[in-house]
Amino acid sequence: MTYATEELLISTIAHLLDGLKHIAVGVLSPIPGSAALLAASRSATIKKISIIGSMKEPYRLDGAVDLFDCAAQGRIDAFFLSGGQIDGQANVNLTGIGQYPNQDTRWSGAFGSAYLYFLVPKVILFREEHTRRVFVPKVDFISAPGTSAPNVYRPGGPYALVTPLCLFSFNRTKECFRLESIHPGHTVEEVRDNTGFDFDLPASVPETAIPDSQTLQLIRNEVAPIIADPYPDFARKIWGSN
Amino acid sequence: MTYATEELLISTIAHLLDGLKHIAVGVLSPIPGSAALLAASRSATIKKISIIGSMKEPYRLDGAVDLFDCAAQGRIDAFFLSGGQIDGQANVNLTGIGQYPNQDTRWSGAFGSAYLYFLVPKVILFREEHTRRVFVPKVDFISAPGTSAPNVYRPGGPYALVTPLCLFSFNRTKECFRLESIHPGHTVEEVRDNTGFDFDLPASVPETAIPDSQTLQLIRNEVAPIIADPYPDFARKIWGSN
Amino acid sequence: MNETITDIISLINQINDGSKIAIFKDCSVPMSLGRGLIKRQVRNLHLVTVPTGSFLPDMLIGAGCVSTIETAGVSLGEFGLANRFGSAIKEGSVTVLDATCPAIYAGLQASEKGIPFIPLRGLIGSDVLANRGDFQIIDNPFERDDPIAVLPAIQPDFTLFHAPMADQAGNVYLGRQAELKIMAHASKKTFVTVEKIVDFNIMDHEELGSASLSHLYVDGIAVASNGSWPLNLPGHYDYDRKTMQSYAHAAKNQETFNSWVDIYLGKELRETG
Amino acid sequence: MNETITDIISLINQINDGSKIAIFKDCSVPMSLGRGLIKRQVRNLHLVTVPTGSFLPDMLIGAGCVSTIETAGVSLGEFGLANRFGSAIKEGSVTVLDATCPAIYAGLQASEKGIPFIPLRGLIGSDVLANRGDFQIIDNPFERDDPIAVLPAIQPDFTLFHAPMADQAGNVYLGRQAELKIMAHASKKTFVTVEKIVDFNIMDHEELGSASLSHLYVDGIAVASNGSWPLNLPGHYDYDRKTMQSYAHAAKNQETFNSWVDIYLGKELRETG
Repeated sequence: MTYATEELLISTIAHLLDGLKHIAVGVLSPIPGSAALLAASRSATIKKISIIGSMKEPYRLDGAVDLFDCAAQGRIDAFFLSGGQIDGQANVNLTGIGQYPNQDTRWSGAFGSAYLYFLVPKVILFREEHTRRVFVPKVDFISAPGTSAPNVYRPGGPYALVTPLCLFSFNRTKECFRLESIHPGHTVEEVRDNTGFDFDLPASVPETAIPDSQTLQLIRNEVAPIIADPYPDFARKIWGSN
Repeated sequence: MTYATEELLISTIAHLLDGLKHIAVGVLSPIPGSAALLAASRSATIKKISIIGSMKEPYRLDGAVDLFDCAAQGRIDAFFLSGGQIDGQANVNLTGIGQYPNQDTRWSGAFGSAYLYFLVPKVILFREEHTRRVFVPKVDFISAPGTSAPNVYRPGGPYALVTPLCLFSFNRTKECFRLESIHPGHTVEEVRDNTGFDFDLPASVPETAIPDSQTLQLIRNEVAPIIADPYPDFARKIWGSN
Repeated sequence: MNETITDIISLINQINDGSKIAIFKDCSVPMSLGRGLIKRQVRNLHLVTVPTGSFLPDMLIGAGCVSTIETAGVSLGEFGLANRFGSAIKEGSVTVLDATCPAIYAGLQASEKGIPFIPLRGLIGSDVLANRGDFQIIDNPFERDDPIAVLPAIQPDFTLFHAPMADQAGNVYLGRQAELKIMAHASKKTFVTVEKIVDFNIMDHEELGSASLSHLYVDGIAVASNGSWPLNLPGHYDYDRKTMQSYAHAAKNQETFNSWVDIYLGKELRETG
Repeated sequence: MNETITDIISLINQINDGSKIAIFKDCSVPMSLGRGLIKRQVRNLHLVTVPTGSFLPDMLIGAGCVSTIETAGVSLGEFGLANRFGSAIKEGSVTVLDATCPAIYAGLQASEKGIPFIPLRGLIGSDVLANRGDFQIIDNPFERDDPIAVLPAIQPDFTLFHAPMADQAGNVYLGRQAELKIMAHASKKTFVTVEKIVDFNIMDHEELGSASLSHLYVDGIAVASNGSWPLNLPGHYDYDRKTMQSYAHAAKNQETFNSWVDIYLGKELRETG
């Protein structure tokens, strides 16, 4: 079966969520949201998917304060972060480019990152653009640090980085990314050329598993109709009319 | 018009509440509750009477946490406290008699006193028993202190003490009570004989004003039907069937 | 069927000796669960009354289930002193951690927020603070010469309460008792008894939803009809004053308390067993 | 008639230059009040977005009403960057106090509880913390070698929001937006616009009551039909995406922003008189 790139990304992220209980998804995150729904559709362990901004049960949160408290209570197992810049120590910049505070380009701001990145055990970094503009040697502004000193309370942190080219894991002890798999049609050289930081490169890098037909069925039949509620444009683009 | 002792106490306390905005009344407090309602029935400034435990609007609180937060926000102007023991520095003991913790007589505990006594500007002490057993030289246990060191944040504190014999005010600077008026039929000697602590005694002590007929009308027609909801037994005892 | 929905016996069997248990003050009180703990002769409970307690703490203490009680006060209200509580304190058979109401709430709110401590005004100069080795006074880091009390977070092992209804997903309608949310959020586990289980999703209901606890915080639900008896459930049933009065009278000493509880549990056994 | 119930002009006239104003993120946004502030040319507002902001903060900044913004982020969401915000920061015409979402909530909750500060996990090592002179790191007094951030309470002068309804007593039904309670409790004053004023007491209604704000915290109420337009009011009306899109496009530079606002306010003037 043929699949869209988005479906590969959904499938790749979903594998990272197996065996968890509660996955929370931020705003403007159709692919992570779809991945969480896919994981839930085939995993008995997943008790709740919280989609921030969704007004529909069972994806709604009790309130915004609740999400953050819930994370601090240890009740959120995975969350997604993106970044205008991400560096090799998994530092994330959501704030802007240039000298703070009067930055040349100001993005939104840290949102919940400076908190959730510390508290959610598996934070999955996801970015749909894989370029040296995004993956920089050192971020201009650390909205949320990838690693912390040993005495800093930090049950959570970066777990993986998913891009349209590949999947990285993050080694918290070594404080660096490791290339885990390359998506079909892409190469190590392409990843290296488009990544501004060094990463661990195993002798042989496997190809990312493509979604099998059962997975694609689940995505198209189970996930698509649900994700179309918060993300109608996304669903229309990938799966046509729903 | 003849009046019950309780009506005199209600009227006396109500005078202390004139000009306030928000008065909160604790559990098991029919006389303070009636006084607050009487004050509200004739004062334009009173915006809210909160009767803890009342499930009826407009006397209900949003929740128990709300009461304490509200006090800390400076939004409660007056509250009532009682005490198994009260001493001359206005220290209140709601916890028990004897050596703590294995006291000979254990009462309930401090409830909100160790907090509200600090934060509510006018705390009115009220006790229906005026004896040396209650009004002691020094309380066995300070559930809530009457006064604090100057560097302790304390916008609130004791304002008056009302008993079946008399009305005291409290001078926070001198840290002592002052006899303000004696209820009809009682004497300075009686107050002194039944009070275990020293207090300021003016050369001449006025008699407490008795409730006039308009006040009694208000108490019986406006206050009694409302207070009968949380306190049916009290209302029946004072005003008969309602 | 959601696996959190079970029966009352299996909830009680999960509550081990030594557990730290939070119960709400004077409504939503899980009397059925309490009777179950007494029957099972659970021991060494650390009871946290939120923030005060009445019949249930007194009863659990009288039945020998409690070794520590953290409370802003225990009283039978208009029915008088909590005599089993008072007697246990006098004898030293129960350790009391005296608090003040907002300190209990603040400790739970700290646990809810996942912060290790929280500051609170008041308290300084009281014997309540003086006797709490686990409370401290620090300098407000934002203001000179401003001492302030700081309290450690309170994280119960279990919050237990009774509520009007739950749904099949495990969401629980609380009504006005918003404090129950704080308790559940602050606790490792929450067990709830309910009058009934409804067929619709409570969270989907615009008006009920905002007064409900998400299934995310609910670890066990059992139906217990009249589960707050002889206390009340607001909007559902009133206090059974006659039974409360009879308890208050019996609890004045240990022997009459024992007989009363025997009858009370016997009645229960006949009715539910 | 309760004196807190008034008209929108009199609310706006009470909000002076330099006020610290809290507004909620992306629903219940008081767009009518915001337009009023722009029309009155209020200046030097210290805006607190709770915890983030979208159209209204961008619009107020573009109109020159704001000197400081305390925020976890400003964005037009699917409509892109908040360009008036970004441009003001680049020019230095607005001071930004960058925060993270739970830090804004925690600061407001500290004010709600009347405590001068509150600890919060996370933050340490971020440039967010490094650039906030008013945040500190202290040692957790209950644990060795456990640094933790402490944040000062946030007390706005005004909380402004739009809600579905109020009653004659001044109680306001909020629906799901429980955070609005925290904001009102934390603020010196709260002004609310509503779609309608109802004849019954909202607090007396079992199900509405628990999702409502007591009149005790409400200092002014005015009816503003479609008061969140072009944003949404959940359960009442949806976003006006066309208008939002047109704003996002116009706000890319100051000149087109100015024209857009002129038309927008002009339309408003014609419609509301």
